[in-house]
Amino acid sequence: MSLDLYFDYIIFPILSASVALTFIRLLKGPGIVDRVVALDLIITIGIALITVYSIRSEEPVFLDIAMIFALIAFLGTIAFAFYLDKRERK
Amino acid sequence: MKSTILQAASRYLLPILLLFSIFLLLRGHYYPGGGFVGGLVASIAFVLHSFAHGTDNTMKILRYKPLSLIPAGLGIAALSMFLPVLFGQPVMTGLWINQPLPVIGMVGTALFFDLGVYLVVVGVVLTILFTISLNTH
Amino acid sequence: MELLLIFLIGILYAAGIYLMLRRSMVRLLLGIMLLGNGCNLLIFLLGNITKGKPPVIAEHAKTFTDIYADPVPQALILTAIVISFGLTSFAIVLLKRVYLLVNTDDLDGLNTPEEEDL
Amino acid sequence: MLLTILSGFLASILLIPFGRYLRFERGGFMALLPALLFLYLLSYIPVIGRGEVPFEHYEWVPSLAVNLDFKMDGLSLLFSLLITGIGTLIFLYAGSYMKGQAYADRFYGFLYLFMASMLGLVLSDNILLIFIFWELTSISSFFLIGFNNTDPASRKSALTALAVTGLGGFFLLTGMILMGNIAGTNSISKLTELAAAIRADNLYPLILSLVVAGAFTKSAQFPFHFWLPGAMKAPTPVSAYLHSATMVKAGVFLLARLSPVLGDTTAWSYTLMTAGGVTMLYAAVHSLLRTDLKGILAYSTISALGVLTFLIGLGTPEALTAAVTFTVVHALYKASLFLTTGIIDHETGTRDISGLSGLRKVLLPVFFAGILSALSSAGMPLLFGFVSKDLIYEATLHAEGQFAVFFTSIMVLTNLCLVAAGFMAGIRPFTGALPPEYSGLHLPHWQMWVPPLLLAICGLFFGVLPAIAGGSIVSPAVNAMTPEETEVHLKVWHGFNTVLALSVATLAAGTGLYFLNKPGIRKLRFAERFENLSPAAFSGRITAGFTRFSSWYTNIMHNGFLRSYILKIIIFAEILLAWELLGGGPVYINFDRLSSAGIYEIVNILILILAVVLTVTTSSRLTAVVAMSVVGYGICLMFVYYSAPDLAMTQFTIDTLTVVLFVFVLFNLPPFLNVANKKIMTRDAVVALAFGSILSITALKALQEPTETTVSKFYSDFAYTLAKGKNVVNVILVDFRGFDTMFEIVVLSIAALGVYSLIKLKLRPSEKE
Amino acid sequence: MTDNQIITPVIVHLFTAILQLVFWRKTVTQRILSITGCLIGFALSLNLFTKVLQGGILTMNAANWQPPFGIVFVADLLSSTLVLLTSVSALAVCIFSATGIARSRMLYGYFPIFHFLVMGLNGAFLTGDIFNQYVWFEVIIIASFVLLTLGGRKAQLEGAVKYMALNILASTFFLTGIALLYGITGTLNMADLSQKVPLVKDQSMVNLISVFFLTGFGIKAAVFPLYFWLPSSYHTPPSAVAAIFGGLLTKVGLYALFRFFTLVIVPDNTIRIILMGMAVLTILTGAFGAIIKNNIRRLFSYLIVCHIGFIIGGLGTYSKVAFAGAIFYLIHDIMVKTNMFLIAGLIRQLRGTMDMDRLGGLYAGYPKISLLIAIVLFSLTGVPPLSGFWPKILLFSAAFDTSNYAFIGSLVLGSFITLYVVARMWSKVFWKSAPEDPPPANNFDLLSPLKKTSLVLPVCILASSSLFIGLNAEFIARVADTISNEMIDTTPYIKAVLGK
Amino acid sequence: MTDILIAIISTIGALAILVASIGILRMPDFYLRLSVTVKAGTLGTGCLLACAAFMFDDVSVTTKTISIVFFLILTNPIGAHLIAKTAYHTKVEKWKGTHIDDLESINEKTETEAMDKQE
Amino acid sequence: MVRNLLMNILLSFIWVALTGSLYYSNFVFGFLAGFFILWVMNRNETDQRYFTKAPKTIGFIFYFLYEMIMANIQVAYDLITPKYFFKPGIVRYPMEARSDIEINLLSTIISLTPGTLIMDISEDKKSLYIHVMYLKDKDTFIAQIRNGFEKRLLEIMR
Ligand code: NA
Ligand code: NA
Repeated sequence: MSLDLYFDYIIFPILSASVALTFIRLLKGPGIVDRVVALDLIITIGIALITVYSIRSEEPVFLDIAMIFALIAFLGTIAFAFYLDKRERK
Repeated sequence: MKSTILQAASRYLLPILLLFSIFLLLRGHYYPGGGFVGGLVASIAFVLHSFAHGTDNTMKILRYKPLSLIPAGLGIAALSMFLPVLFGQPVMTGLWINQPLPVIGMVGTALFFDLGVYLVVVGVVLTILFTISLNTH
Repeated sequence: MELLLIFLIGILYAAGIYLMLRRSMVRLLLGIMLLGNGCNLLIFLLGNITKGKPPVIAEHAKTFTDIYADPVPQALILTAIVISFGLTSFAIVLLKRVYLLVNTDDLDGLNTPEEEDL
Repeated sequence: MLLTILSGFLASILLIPFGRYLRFERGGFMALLPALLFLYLLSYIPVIGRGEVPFEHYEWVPSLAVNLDFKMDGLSLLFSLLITGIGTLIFLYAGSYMKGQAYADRFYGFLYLFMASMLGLVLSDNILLIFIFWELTSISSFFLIGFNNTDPASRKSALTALAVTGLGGFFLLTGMILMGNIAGTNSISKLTELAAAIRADNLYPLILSLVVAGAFTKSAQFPFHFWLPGAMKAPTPVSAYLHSATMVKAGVFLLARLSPVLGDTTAWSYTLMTAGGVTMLYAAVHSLLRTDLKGILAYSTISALGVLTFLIGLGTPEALTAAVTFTVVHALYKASLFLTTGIIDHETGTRDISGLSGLRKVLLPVFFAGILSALSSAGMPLLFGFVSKDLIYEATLHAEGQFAVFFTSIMVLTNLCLVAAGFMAGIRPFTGALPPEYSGLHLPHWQMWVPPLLLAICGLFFGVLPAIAGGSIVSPAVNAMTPEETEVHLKVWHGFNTVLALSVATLAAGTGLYFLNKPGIRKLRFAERFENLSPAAFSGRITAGFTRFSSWYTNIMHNGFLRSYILKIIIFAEILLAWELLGGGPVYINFDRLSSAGIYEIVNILILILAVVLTVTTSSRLTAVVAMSVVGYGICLMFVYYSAPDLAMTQFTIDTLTVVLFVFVLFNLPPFLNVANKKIMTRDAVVALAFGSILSITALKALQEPTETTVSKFYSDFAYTLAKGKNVVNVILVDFRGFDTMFEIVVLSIAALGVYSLIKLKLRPSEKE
Repeated sequence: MTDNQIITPVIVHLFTAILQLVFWRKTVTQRILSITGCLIGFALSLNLFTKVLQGGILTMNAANWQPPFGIVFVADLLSSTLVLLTSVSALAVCIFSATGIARSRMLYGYFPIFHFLVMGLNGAFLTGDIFNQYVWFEVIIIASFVLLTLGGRKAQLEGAVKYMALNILASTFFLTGIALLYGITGTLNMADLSQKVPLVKDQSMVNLISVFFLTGFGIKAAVFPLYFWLPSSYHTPPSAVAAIFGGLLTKVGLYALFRFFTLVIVPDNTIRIILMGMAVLTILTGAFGAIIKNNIRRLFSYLIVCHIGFIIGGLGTYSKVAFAGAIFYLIHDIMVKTNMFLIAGLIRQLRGTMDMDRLGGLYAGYPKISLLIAIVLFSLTGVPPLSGFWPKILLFSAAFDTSNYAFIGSLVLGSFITLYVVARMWSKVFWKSAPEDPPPANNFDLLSPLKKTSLVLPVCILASSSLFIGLNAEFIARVADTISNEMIDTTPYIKAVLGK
Repeated sequence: MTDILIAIISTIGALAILVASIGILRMPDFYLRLSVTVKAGTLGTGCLLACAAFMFDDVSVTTKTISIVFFLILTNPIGAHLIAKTAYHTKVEKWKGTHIDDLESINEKTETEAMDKQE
Repeated sequence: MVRNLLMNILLSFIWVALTGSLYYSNFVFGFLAGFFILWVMNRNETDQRYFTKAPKTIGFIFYFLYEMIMANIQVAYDLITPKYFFKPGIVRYPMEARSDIEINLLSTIISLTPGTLIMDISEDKKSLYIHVMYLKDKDTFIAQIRNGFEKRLLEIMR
């Protein structure tokens, strides 16, 4: 079994399943914080997916995207935290 | 909302993000990146800082109003667009310095144009976000 | 894959329009954003999608040696994304201002009777 | 001829804005211009008499076949003499009448404008040029009727007059253009040559009805007559000039002018005669019911116009001769009567005949003018009116077969009323005992009483010597209307015949009617009882109904609800798209052109779809924002999978920033509005899904089209070699299509400025605009 | 052949705006810059217009890339005429703004955004690339949003929300159309599209695409049943802004419709019939609306809608004469509609309201201004020989040629109602005596002569343009005729752009 | 040899991510979910990035992967911390099994202080 | 210390330049070689921190990775099995770390280990509030952190 097939039939499905599971949490909630955390995890898994995709298509260029993800994804989380905190204080 | 951790983190995230944005700007012609993304990342750097330290403090770092970046950026972009006319070329024609510079590579009007884009994007995003946050909190 | 994308695009348009038909201003905005996304994907799809071959010329090459994705739709979408960002941000702030004036999220509250004209 | 017309326009253009720097007490000198023009036009009499038709041609808008073509034939001469001749007297009269009035200068300006337009109208040899002047007369009339603009009734009348004549004008324009299109020329002379072809055209009935509608509105034919009595709100010189002697005759003129082109068909005759017949009788009866002098005159004018229309419709050379003669006659006596009425009004302050009597004792010359005119209108022998009445009866009696009696009898009936009406206006105020309150009246300035007297004397002069008018004016005018040469001999005495008998009978019966008819408030009431059925009331109801409908329609369409607008737009697009889709044949899918899907793509798309659904259905705003971000990030991953790293980066950063923005803005917003109405939601869902489906099918169809890659190949080939970049997307953005980028950052900048101003700018209360 | 002067009317406004941003909050400098910029813009566009009139179509290949690869700017007679008219309107409006716009608005970027808007309009007229046209449209939209909301009064914001939502919807339709068009032809250059569209295998696809453009442009042009944003918003912003909106915004949509449906896609019968139906209903809708409105600007808004129907009818008739008529009307309409809103602003300055019931006595109080306004009103109603009259001849002729009686009927009705409502307005605003309790007037009489001039001069400029159009109808008719030739036969355009 | 290494590391990474996603779905309260997900996610992604570094065997790629991991380590905990803090402040419920809460007393104290000040 | 680090990096670049191959293994080899040379050169200097801390840092990274993986496995096991074994709690942890950078690093590291999560920092920046998943005993936990992560970290930092 070559590495390509391994990625295609093992790694990708696992990651996809993970995104799907995480998304279920996002759908279910119950609180907004749960959704935010689910979103954060989805982005993290997204980074993983991009990495694997980059390996699979032998294009290191995609890692640049992962880099941006890694650097600024948490800004959304911070924004939500900021918002919830503000709302609480009101 | 005060968080020591965030404050401390933003202190080193700000330069990292800014450096990263310049990196994106300069390499845009060769790899994914460019003025837009560069500008967006740079503005995110300041937004992050403002989350941690409050917008007023971020404005102090910036020294100039972000609004003033807009004419600066537009001016640079417009001039690099217009420069070729002085050489009898149609507007927007690329003019290049013959020898590549180290690190940056080929330097031409395209790069200045991208720089203009970068500045405008920073100016715009910060103007929008800071105006809102300064006037509603 | 294209079929799935087409389906998604249809959903995005439908959802965008459905939200725009609601009374809430926030939903109106969300609808606009969904429509924008749908439109971008449509451009993308119709530019013929290519997997894993970004339109970036290799390190030592002068032109493409392999197949590559069509760069034109990408450039168009980039422009469209940035433009809709500008519009959206303005719209979001407009929404806020409107709220401050009429104190409701209800678009139906935006009908000042004619007598109150300027 | 051009100069003749332009002089008036020039005078008006100078007077209207700058007149007030020209300080004068009496405007009598204003009559100088029309007088000069009159004298100049007189010089054409011998020319026309020789059978020449002077013609002038100046290019104006040749592309639209509108040129300054002027033709002086008998008809034009007749009318232009009336316009300038009566105009001279009117200006003289107005000079005194308007003395001391504010804005008298402007008044003269509009009057000049009118005169010049009228001259242009009668001299034009181009149907569109005629229309141009036609409209100008409407406009100047509007300003003149509304001259006393602080009076609501005056304004209302002006508006009604403009509305009716304006509507007619548009019909006329349409008819003219259609006629010009069919014939391929706008020149009346050429149209006359092509008359047969025009009458044979399928569209002839349409042309006829449009032109006639225009003419009828202007000439106040039933049922469009109702604006004319209202127009009497204008200062009396205007009533005399526009609404009796000249402008209202423009319609008659037009019919006369076009009768060689459109006339001589049954449709033409029936239309004109029916309208004319109804009008003359209806208005004549009405004139007897009025107590207001001007009202009487207005209705008798309408009736006279009906007579003219009727005669033109009759169309025989005799009828046309009668029409031309009657035009002159009517102009003379009606203008005179209006002017005497004006003097009475000016001196006594009332026009109600029930309160007026014995004025001959104080206003003797005016009395002479009045009685002469009234008698002329009655057809008293030795006055010009007699000649015309003879001609009219002759014409009706000679009508084809069984109609002769019928036509003659309605004509007699009409005339009989008109006799009485003429006496009421011209004689009654002067006879009887003078009420004491009027005993101190003085004769006004000569500029006021000389003109009516002069007009009346003219009637006497032509009545005694009709051949002068007949040879010099009437004959050429009649000949301009008929294809064959017609001999016209106006005579005082035709011998004893049916016509004479009828004339005498009319006069006698009319006089009797005059003595029997005591107009008073009771009769007026009686007339008003039928007001509901009158065209005026009818048009009022139409207007009201129209306004109600407009209001209903506008509020239905533009109801203030954004979602209803969007719904309408989407449904519109959907119907069109569905129509085109159905017309385009079946959609097939070429699976060879499609690519396979990996598990990660499928999962991604599924999540995207679910996220979209969540965005739509969630009742929490924040959840919607989160779901929206999932959509954005999901699309971002699609961009990664399909080789668009730049897009992925941009989409991601922008999505994140949008979240930040939303969060900045959202937190003090009111709760998410959740108004659930199942029915509406279902409807909207159906509409939205239909649109989505149509779009999907369209996209699918588009995918089947083979891809053309010349452009993108060019970019890829030359990105490095010519534009020195390797990231082709970026090269496109900053070089190949740099213009897009340049102005998209402008969009961003404007958005930022907009946000800045939206938040910070607070207008001060004093700042209105 | 590539010629930089095509783009100068765009560039001059770009640089003016940037300079004004540099002089942010310096209102005097901004005013001077604005008027200077508009004057230069006028000179440049006049120059462009004469060049094109004499020498035919000019093109400029941006960045020196051969079309269809780069973005090309094309000045044919249609676009250069519209650019010229835009410059005239812009000049008038910017002079008016110098006094007519509140200082606070100037402090927050009124002038730069105004120039961006004008730049966008010029760009939209000149570009030969369909996606680039999208960008210009967005520049126009966002600039108009900002101008519409500038000041943030309640009515303004209410109008802006509707304006925004519907215009963004329009952009979405437009962009969707572009996507589909690129998908089937692989090009964005309009001349190139013109050649490639007929080669598309599935022509039903072309028809479908034309619906998207029809809807998108139709919304922008405010035709029935897509016009709703216009009467929702035009009565809300300051009059100077409304003037540029009223004169030019919908015209850009009309321009796009004309350009698209003559050059890029020749519409099939369905689309033509639809266009015709839209035209008729647009006229009626506008007319019905105008009849019931009592506020001057609301009235004008509906009149705009009504007259858009005239122009669209010209497109729907799809003949050379009809095109000429529509273009002539367009030329007239830009001048007049801009002026109408300036007049509304002037009335507002004089009397502090635009409600006809609360107005009155202007004829007595300001006779000269009233007469000046009368000229404009008569031009609007098409009283001959003023500018609105001439195009109607062409439109009627064209409609008769195609036996289109519905169009003729609606033209008559529309013209009549225009005449009626304008006369009624004249009667109410100018003739009627001022009401007993007049609203607090703006102190026009207290303004300095310079300021008074800056309010009246623009109306004069535009009124004389109208007079020029009316009295030199031959010249305009020739221009319109040449333009309609360009529309019927697009080969010169294609040759100029693609060189083949 | 490298292939096997890559296979192992990538499996670890993928499994870690799976753990994270199962965690976020199964954990009974918000804090526990957060606790699991951020770290497992980071670990998994880190492993996969390491795979990429091995795979491409290129300095530029390696530096890139290292910096990505670095950024992840830098940013993820901050996000987690902030959202946890907010959740606590906004009184997101804790699982019933949470037996010690040192923060609760502190918060109560500050709240009463604030109330005192107001009075 | 920084001088040594920079020197070391410089040496590795020189190595890369000399060999002309830009693969990371080459760079790592250059770095190790440089480290060795520097260590040899600096044996007589007083400031030896660089040479002790560098290996310690690497050791710390491995320790951290080990902890992380172990903790992950523990959580994973817990998740896969139907029954939950955890006993969560929020603990106040008095830090020894003082400077911002130390606090940050410590909190980052604690956050990254499954089972622990920083909830808050006290106003005086002296204690951390940590959410712990498997909190059998508070003091044991505190000691564990103190002797584990914090001690190692401070060794490197100070
Ligand atoms: Na880029
Ligand atoms: Na360039």
